[in-house]
Amino acid sequence: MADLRVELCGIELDNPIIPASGTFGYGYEFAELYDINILGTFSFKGTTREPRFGNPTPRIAETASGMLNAVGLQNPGVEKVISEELPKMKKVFHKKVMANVSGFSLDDYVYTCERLDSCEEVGWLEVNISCPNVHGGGMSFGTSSESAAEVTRAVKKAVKKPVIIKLSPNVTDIAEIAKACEGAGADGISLINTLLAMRIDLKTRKPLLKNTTGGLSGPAVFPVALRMVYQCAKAVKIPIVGMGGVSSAEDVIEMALAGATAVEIGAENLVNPFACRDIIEALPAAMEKYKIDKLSDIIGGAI
Amino acid sequence: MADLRVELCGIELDNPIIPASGTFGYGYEFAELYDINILGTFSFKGTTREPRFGNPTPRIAETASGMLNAVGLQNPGVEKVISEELPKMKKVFHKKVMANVSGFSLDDYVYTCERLDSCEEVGWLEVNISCPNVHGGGMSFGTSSESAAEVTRAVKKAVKKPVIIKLSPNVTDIAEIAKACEGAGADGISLINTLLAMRIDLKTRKPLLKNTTGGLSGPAVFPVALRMVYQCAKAVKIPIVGMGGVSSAEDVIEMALAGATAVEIGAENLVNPFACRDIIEALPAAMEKYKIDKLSDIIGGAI
Amino acid sequence: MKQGFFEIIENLPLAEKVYKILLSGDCSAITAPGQFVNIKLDGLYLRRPISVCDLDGDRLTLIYKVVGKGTEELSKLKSGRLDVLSGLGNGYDIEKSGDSPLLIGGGVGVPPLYLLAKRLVASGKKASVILGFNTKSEIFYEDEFKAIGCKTEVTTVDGSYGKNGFVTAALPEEYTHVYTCGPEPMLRAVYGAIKTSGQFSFEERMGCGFGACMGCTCETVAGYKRICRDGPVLFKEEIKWRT
Amino acid sequence: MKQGFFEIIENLPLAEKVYKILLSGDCSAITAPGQFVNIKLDGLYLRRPISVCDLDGDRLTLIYKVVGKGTEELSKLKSGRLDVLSGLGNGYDIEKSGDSPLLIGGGVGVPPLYLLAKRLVASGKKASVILGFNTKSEIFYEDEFKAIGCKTEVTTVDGSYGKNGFVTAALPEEYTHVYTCGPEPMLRAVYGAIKTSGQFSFEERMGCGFGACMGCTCETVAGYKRICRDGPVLFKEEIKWRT
Repeated sequence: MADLRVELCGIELDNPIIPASGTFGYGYEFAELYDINILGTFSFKGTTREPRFGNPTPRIAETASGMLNAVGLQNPGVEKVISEELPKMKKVFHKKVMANVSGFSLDDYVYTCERLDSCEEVGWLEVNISCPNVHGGGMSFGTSSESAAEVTRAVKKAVKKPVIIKLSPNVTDIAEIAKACEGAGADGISLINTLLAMRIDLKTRKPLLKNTTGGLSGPAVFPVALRMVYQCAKAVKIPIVGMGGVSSAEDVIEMALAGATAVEIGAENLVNPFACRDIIEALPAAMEKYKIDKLSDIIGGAI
Repeated sequence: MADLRVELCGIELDNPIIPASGTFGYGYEFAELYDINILGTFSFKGTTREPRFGNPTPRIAETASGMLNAVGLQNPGVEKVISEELPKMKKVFHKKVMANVSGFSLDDYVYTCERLDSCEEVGWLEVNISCPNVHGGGMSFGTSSESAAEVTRAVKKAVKKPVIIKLSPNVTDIAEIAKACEGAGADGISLINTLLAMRIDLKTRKPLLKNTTGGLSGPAVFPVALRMVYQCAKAVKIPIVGMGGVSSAEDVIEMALAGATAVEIGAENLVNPFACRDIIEALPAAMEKYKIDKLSDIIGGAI
Repeated sequence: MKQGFFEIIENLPLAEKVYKILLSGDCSAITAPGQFVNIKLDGLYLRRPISVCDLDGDRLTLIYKVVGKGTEELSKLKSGRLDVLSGLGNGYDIEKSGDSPLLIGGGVGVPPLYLLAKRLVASGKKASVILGFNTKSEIFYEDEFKAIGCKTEVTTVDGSYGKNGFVTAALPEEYTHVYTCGPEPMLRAVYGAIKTSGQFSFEERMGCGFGACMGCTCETVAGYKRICRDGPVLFKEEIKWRT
Repeated sequence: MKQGFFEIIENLPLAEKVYKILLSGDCSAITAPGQFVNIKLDGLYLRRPISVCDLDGDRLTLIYKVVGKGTEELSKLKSGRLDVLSGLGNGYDIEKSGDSPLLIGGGVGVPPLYLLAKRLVASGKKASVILGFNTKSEIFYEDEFKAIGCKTEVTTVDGSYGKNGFVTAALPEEYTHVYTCGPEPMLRAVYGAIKTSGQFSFEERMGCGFGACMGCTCETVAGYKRICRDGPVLFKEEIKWRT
């Protein structure tokens, strides 16, 4: 019987499948469809210090084998997340959850992480320094090794829970940034966030997204994500959560071979709400086909 | 009747369609299929100072809505290109052609550009500082503004023909590099080259490409290419040749709206050898649908 | 919400660029008129949301206009199965109708009103209908609404059929509640013209269609709402028009 | 080379994971045995190259093994049309055969030898054939080769049928020229074992299949060659094995 268990920053996951932040809300909608406790864990909607509406609509556009989004971190703010969303979430999900955090200043990151660090249902803090859809913040922290390390150091000083830094692919050398985060004390890194992209409406001759640009995700980006996971896995020793266009059990195995300890599923949840369940169910057969007994045995196997 | 003419660095093109370097050889194979003189022009196989075999095979892999290649600049070297290929090419193509040049040192670039600058059938020099598939050269020149400007300056000093710098998308800020090239005297820029990516073979647990990584092209990258063309068009005044996953007349119009004066077609030529002919034939109807009389009127229209 | 496969029984042109597709499958998740389904099409990444026009046992009728790649692909399918997410959105609340509700539809906003009208008539309400189109060639379902006993008025912007002008030109004297669906400019006009309470169905580009991605959120008096899940129907009092 | 659409007449399993598809279309671009076609499949970006097994007027027979997504998709198609680039590659030169050529095929390297055998027999040559497979369940076309009058010997690696061992275990005493197609290890073995001249058909991952992308280039004694256009068939003297 195939062994899907992996260990992510000291916490064992029943399997490596983690719905990615922003594609799974707080889990309720999916809990109506299947028991989400079959998941390794999930990363809930990105949380900021203050409530945010996010960007004006349209926020979504389609591309070949992918989609653009420019939601812009819509969320009720950390206090409401803790007082309203987490208690509701606890009713449908009984494992440790991953708290995804964004900010517009060092203080923001530290404050929001501290608040969520105090929630016992939170297992990991995924610090998003790579959101391409907000201005004066988000990605700007993730595009230089210095600022990435700075955020990491500040957050690490403030919290006890493992800190996973979510990296931007919109950089010249992602491995260098991964190393900077590791050096600053990160317990893990997750990548890739979306690729900055756009579409133009031929009828209006204006960008399709009100925000002009958005983040590309979906199978289209998988080979770029895989390359970056591979490069980072060669550069750092801390665990890597791989994501970017993963849509099948085979993709999960490919990510693991590239160096991913766990794998986040993003856009695919929006197209097939059962994607994570289907992938978890398909993994044992896929592992058998490729003669893999323990998934943890092949992490980084292609390096 | 729709007017497809555009002017690229002082030379008028009957239409903006340009097969991209490395997907059209020297034109012979396609000349057997249709009269390639219907093209705006085409950019022939990347030329280096010395002959190159390129990378070992496998050099090709498939991805969702795209492909990876790691050919590695196979070519017979500039002297053979001038003595053997160009004369043969002249028999099937009677317009000015775009000479694509790669190098591993400033000297390489200058020497090869000088040699091709002396060929009267060459209309433009497309200087590739962004090939992701060669080591110690290629892309490394295209990932910093300084080295990009340095190559541009050196080549410009040595040649009379318009110089178009082909930029890498594997950077944090492509607009900054575009500006550096403009400042150094570039007559135009072309983008995007391929996105660095990879695939892993689940059976062998090794990278599918012998070169480990390769360049991603095809419709998958179109929204990233469009965003970068848009960003560069806002940053520079010199003409931009847009490319990256263009596969239809609508894509060409979208690229033009983003700021592309001309459009290169790459991977699509490999899947549909008639792609460029089909797009040229489809453009008038598409333009009429979107109420465009002169294509040159809408360049940068979405900015 | 349910995910399932629906058989295509027929898929025929109904008016200019407008098609009617009849499907057969498990419709049990569809609980109210004004809800929509989200359809996966080969070669396209995102699903395509289409509002429910009619429902009869396992028979589901959708009417859609060819406006892009997705609807164009859909219009070519004459048989086979479709991967469908059904029972999406809140739908119209028929309890609020009063005795003589007024239904106002514009263009492809007309279809969801048909199932609503049937339900209202079935519950003994005197439903009257205004159908607005740009021109005669685009008109559909006038007879269907009349056949179920609704007083039905058609307006065309170019005056080529029925009353000349916008739907608001055909507002009757008396009605108890308004149900409407159509392009935003029409909704705004209706909002300004009606004297009663009402329910407005909105359109927005969606990612998932079931509330996960926050791709279609709008601001309302009652806070942020996801058009796909908290909508597409909003009560008149909730609406906050974007400026 | 020609691009055109071919009708699927039938597409049936032939052996373990091996299918035979019969197509109808314009085959005029196919000028030699050993050439291949390149097929576009929905949802897959690159075309899939498959060697020509047989040709009869407008009827084209291909035999392929399900090894990945593309061939798996192809095996599911039972009707409809395929976008095909035909007449790709150089093919075998039958002029060089001599009076008693030897044809050696391994696994899915067998199909291109069938049309070659027919052509050789038609031109009065005494062609004998060695077909190598891993095991009995994978064997196909033994009878077909016999039916056209070729002395045909089958070898299996596990000895479950025919001669036990590799194709080289079945080499006859006398032959004038060798034509072979199969996995590279087999080609290397044949290269080392034969006493005459020969033509070897190679496989490589291709981008375009018609010589534009340089994706499948290999080094030969005669310089760089594109397997898709200058090959897939190389003469024994040209071959430079990669170390």
